[in-house]
Amino acid sequence: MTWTPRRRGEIVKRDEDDLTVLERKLLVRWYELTLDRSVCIGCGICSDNCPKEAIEYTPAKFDGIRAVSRPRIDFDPERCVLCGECVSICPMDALSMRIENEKRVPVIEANVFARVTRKRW
Amino acid sequence: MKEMPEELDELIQEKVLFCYQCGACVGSCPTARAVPEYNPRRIIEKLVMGGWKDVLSGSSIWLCTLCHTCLEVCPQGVGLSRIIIELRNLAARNGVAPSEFLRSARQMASTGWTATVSSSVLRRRKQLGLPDVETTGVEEVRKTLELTGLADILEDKEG
Amino acid sequence: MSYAFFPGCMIQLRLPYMEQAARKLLDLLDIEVLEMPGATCCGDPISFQSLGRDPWLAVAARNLSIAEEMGKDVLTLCSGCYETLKTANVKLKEEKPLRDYVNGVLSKLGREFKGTVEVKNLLEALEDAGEDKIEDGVVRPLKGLRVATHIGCHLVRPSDILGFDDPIRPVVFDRFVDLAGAESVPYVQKMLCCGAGLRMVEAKKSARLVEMKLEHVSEADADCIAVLCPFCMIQYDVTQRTVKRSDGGDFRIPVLYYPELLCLAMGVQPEELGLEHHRTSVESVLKKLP
Amino acid sequence: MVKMASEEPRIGVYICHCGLNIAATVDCKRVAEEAAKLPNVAVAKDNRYTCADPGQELIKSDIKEHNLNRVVVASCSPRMHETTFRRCVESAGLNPFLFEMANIRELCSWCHPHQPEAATEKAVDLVKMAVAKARNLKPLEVIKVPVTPSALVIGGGVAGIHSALDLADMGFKVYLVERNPSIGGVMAQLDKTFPTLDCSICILGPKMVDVAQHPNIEILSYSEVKRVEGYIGNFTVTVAKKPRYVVEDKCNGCGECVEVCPVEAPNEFDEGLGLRKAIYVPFPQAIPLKYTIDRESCIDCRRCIEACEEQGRDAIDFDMKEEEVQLEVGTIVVASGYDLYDPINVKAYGYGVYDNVFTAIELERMVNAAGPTGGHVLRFTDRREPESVAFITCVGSRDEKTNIWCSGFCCMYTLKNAILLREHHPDMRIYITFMDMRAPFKGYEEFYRRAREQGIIFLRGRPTEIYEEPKTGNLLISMENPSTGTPMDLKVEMVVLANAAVPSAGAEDLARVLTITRNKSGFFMEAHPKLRPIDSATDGVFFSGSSQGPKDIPYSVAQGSAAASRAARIMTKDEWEIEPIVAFVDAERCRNTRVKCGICVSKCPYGAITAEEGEPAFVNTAKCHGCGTCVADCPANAISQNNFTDVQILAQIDAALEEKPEEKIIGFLCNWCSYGAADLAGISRFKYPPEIRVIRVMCAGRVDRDFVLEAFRKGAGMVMVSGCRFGDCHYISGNENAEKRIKPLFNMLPRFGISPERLRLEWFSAAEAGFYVNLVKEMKETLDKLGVERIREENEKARPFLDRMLGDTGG
Repeated sequence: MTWTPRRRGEIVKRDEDDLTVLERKLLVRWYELTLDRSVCIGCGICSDNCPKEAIEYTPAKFDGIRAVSRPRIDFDPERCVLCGECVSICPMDALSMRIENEKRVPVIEANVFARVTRKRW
Repeated sequence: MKEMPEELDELIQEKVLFCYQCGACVGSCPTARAVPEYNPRRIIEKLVMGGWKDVLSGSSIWLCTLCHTCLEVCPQGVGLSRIIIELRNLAARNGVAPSEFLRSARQMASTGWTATVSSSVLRRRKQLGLPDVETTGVEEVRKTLELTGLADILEDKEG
Repeated sequence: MSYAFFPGCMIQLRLPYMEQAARKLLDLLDIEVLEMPGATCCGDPISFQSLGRDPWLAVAARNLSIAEEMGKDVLTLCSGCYETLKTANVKLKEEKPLRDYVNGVLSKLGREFKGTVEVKNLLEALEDAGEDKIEDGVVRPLKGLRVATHIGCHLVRPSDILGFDDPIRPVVFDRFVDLAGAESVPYVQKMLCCGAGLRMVEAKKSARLVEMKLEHVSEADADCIAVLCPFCMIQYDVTQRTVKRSDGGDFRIPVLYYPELLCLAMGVQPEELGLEHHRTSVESVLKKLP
Repeated sequence: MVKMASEEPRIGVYICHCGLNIAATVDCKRVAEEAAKLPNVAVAKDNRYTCADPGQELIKSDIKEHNLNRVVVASCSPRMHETTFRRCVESAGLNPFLFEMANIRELCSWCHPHQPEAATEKAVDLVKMAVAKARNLKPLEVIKVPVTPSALVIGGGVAGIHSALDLADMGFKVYLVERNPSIGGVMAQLDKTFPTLDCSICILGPKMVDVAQHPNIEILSYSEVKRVEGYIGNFTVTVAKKPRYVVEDKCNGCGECVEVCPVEAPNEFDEGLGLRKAIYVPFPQAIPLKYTIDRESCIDCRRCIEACEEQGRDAIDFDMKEEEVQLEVGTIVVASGYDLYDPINVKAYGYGVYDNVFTAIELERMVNAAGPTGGHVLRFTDRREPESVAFITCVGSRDEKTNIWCSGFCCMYTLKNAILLREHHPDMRIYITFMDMRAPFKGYEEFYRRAREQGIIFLRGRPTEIYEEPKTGNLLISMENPSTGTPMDLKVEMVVLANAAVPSAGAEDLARVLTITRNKSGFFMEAHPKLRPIDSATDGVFFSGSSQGPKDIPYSVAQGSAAASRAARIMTKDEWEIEPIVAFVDAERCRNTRVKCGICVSKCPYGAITAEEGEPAFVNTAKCHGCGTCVADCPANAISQNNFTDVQILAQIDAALEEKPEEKIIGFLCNWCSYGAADLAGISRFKYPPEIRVIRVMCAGRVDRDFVLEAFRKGAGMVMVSGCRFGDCHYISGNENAEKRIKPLFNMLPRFGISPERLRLEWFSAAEAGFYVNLVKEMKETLDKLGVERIREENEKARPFLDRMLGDTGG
């Protein structure tokens, strides 16, 4: 561990094997947004629909017709607000969110959806 | 030493007198952890109270490991570890220095190294394929010590 | 990149296996090291500086003048040498009266301190070589190895002179340990001095500091201690046995020189490093290697 | 004005005995006789007390009888009685600025009691100098500016609230600008207040409501001051209102929008320990109770719009833009408060890495029943109430590596927090580490005793560092054990840091906008630390609360009211008078009409000068403070300062050096510091060599290089230029400009053949009489060492150079 001070409420990203976790710990509430890379197929729908543009999408790289790398998504912890939009629309269930260790998704609970949808194509 | 050396007086005026006696230097002092009688704050306190002779002739200043933690944490910039070095320099010039320190310096004067050379290590170096340790600088080091007056300190003690 | 190489007498004459590992690592990273003809002991920041600051600076300046003649920055391995040479370099560059005095002495030897080179420690040299390069070279990440880093006082303090990393909560060493795929673990009294400076006059009490350190390290479930300085190495590797003998506890915590760890991660075979010369066995670490 | 100037001067000179204060040393009769011989002197008299009624009557009747048009009084310091005599001559129908004083008491009789002859000689010289200046005096008119009876208060904390309420109650219109969505400041965040343990929001809340309901107060929340133009009585202020995306007039604070908002964000008001929604009010008692949308967190779902519409309102507007408003005010009260030092910088204590290390303000939020934990103090790592807590004081305070000042109130709030914890947790082990416990005001020491009574453990010392036990989250505080003198690792379950109070982040910008100064720490600098603690260096701008230095609540409230009364003092008048010692430009001479110059613009510390391209420079007299820096630096001699013109000062120099110049020291002393020190030396009866002849200027910035050279040309033995210490200049930076200008002379003089040690450039405060005395002694020693012969030779050699350089410095 290197010495990395954090602000209260700051969202922290960490990688654990196949999992990428965004974590926000407050004294009163803990949030966890998890991406399971072994499940993610890299469709990028989450990236297109993220209202905060907090998910970066890297398309697959090809050498001719052979894919040399898989498509990939990654989080920007400075932009994410943990609304759960991405979780609600992930077709593969590769994303999950826990609040206080309970499976919960804020946008589903509030029954709202972000207005902004960007198209990659 | 009857009169306080000028350097020490200057040091007290410019640094020592600022000490808050907060003990931040003690909290993480490695020597104080190992040697309960040793208290760096009290060295400063003694200097403030005029006890410089005791400090210079005593053994406590020679216990500091010079880890410089006190220097970094002092809120008043007293710079305790640097003061210790100055005090040691003054004491050494007045013929007070532990034999271990002098031995190490003499070792350097005679071989150019502070570490002792042992044949077994030289052999091991060969085994590992490391280059020979050359010692062509000894003469120059000896001269440096003479020119800077350190040789006198080393000799005094021997005589 | 090439440097004037200053392993220091403690490593050269007491712990050659450290020199061996360092040379291996530098070689792997294409960092060329050149011998310094006529180099001696740096000046020793403890015993020598204590007896006379001016002679100490003069001896250091003499060593620096050799590197200046070579036109190369100095690469030190031992943290003591780093403090001495860097202090002399900074002070003599900054303070003209001091430089005039020292050059007065050096002129009698036909030498001069010009202030034309820099003094670097091993981590600085690695930083300059590029962390990408190291990352690429790590073929056998030390995954799962819990490392308690001990940076060593003279690498980071006094910070106003050395200016390398934070003097109270440094980060660079831990970052490099993580870079080797290992995990640098937090532990209590991480910055506690190894006590080498006390060893000369109070060997027994200095061993008490070693014992304290080992207690905290084992409390943190670390697999080994990583060091950068030969004095810390002697304290933790050799004195650990003294501690054991005097009923202070039997810790058996391996102590590794960082280049040894990184070499292992870069695929160097343990046999090539002379690891058997450690007084405290490093077997448990080797067993954990992937 | 023209008529008076063209008249031949007829000067009356009055030498005061001041009882025996002057007469015991100085032969006043002789001084009067000598004065009578001077050209243009119509009458010269000595009397016992010139400042007493008979003395003043004599002057008045002489003015009529002898048709005097200038008056010189040689008595005490002008800092003492200048105003008295000005009023006296005015009542006799003379313009008050046709009066000049010679200080023969503080600067002469009191300092040279053992050298009566030399003192008399010096008094003659001082009178001669005053007469020379008087001969060149011009009548001046006091400048009057109109006053707008409204005030701007910057900052809505407890200090700003009190300034605003007091001013509004006095009938003035007040604009209260607050950067945050609600007024209330730090006090609104606190749980209880020391030493009475009143609930903080319970006593502040009603005051906030008063502000909201006061007909004379207009709150501009979520707004910042961008620009300030104008001068005392007539400021034009531009305020930027940040978009809160909620129309204030339409929002009634019902809070339906919050219910539907899906996004939670850390609540700043709770220091990031608790949560708020993306649409929020910071706390329930917020004033104004209007919602704000944090667009950083908002996901644009717009459910709030629907919810608001359902309530029959239409308050939410996502297209809102930043808006600028202009305010016309007569005075400004700065109550911008303070920030808390970021404890992450104090790495040794581990804040930000060790989760159970908290700051005091975080603890305040925790112990507050309305706070994120409902009043429970919880560890971060396991949300358990700690069994032991250590409070550490002076975090980032009294430390030369961070901030050297004492933040003043941390000892007290630490005591308060410890007592609050003790009340809720009788079994908790509570420690307070301290370097010095500072509890100096009413009821504070008693409060400290109360903490001791309650079994709180006080450990004297500064912790070196803190380590966290990785497995338990417990904290080990390394510090000296005060009882044994050995290091200890004090194990506690929670640490609370009292982090320093530092200047607020916006202080630098605000200082620039208002042209006010800050001290080395960055807090705003008052006009005088003792006697004008509320006034800024800019007339019409006042300080309230912690923006001027850390203050607790009672002190902030007192200062808030004080600032209101200082501001009202101006606004109760229709017009405000300004001293006419200002600078003015001779449009004919100004270079700016021909080439781009603007040196004066860059030198003016108050932004009082403008120089449009092709136009002569123009001094806004209402903004000018009369330091004279621009005058001295003008390359074309186009600027002059009323009552301190080149002609007047050169006349003083020449008069002083008429006889035996090489034995004399000419001293240019600034009115505020060095002249003050010279006065103090007199009052303290310090003795020093009488060779010095002092010329008073308002600021060292006024001292032209030519003045020094002219003194040497006229044969002076030594010259001193002095002013306030750096950072203390009463004109912000006049002394720095003086240094830039005078310092090169040390290299220049040797080239003319003049020893550089004959010039001294020194900075000292009005309190440093000893410094001044030693300086004069040193200069006298130098003078003696060089010897009259050598000085004469040097001057002889330099004269051709100086003649050529100075040419016709007639002003």
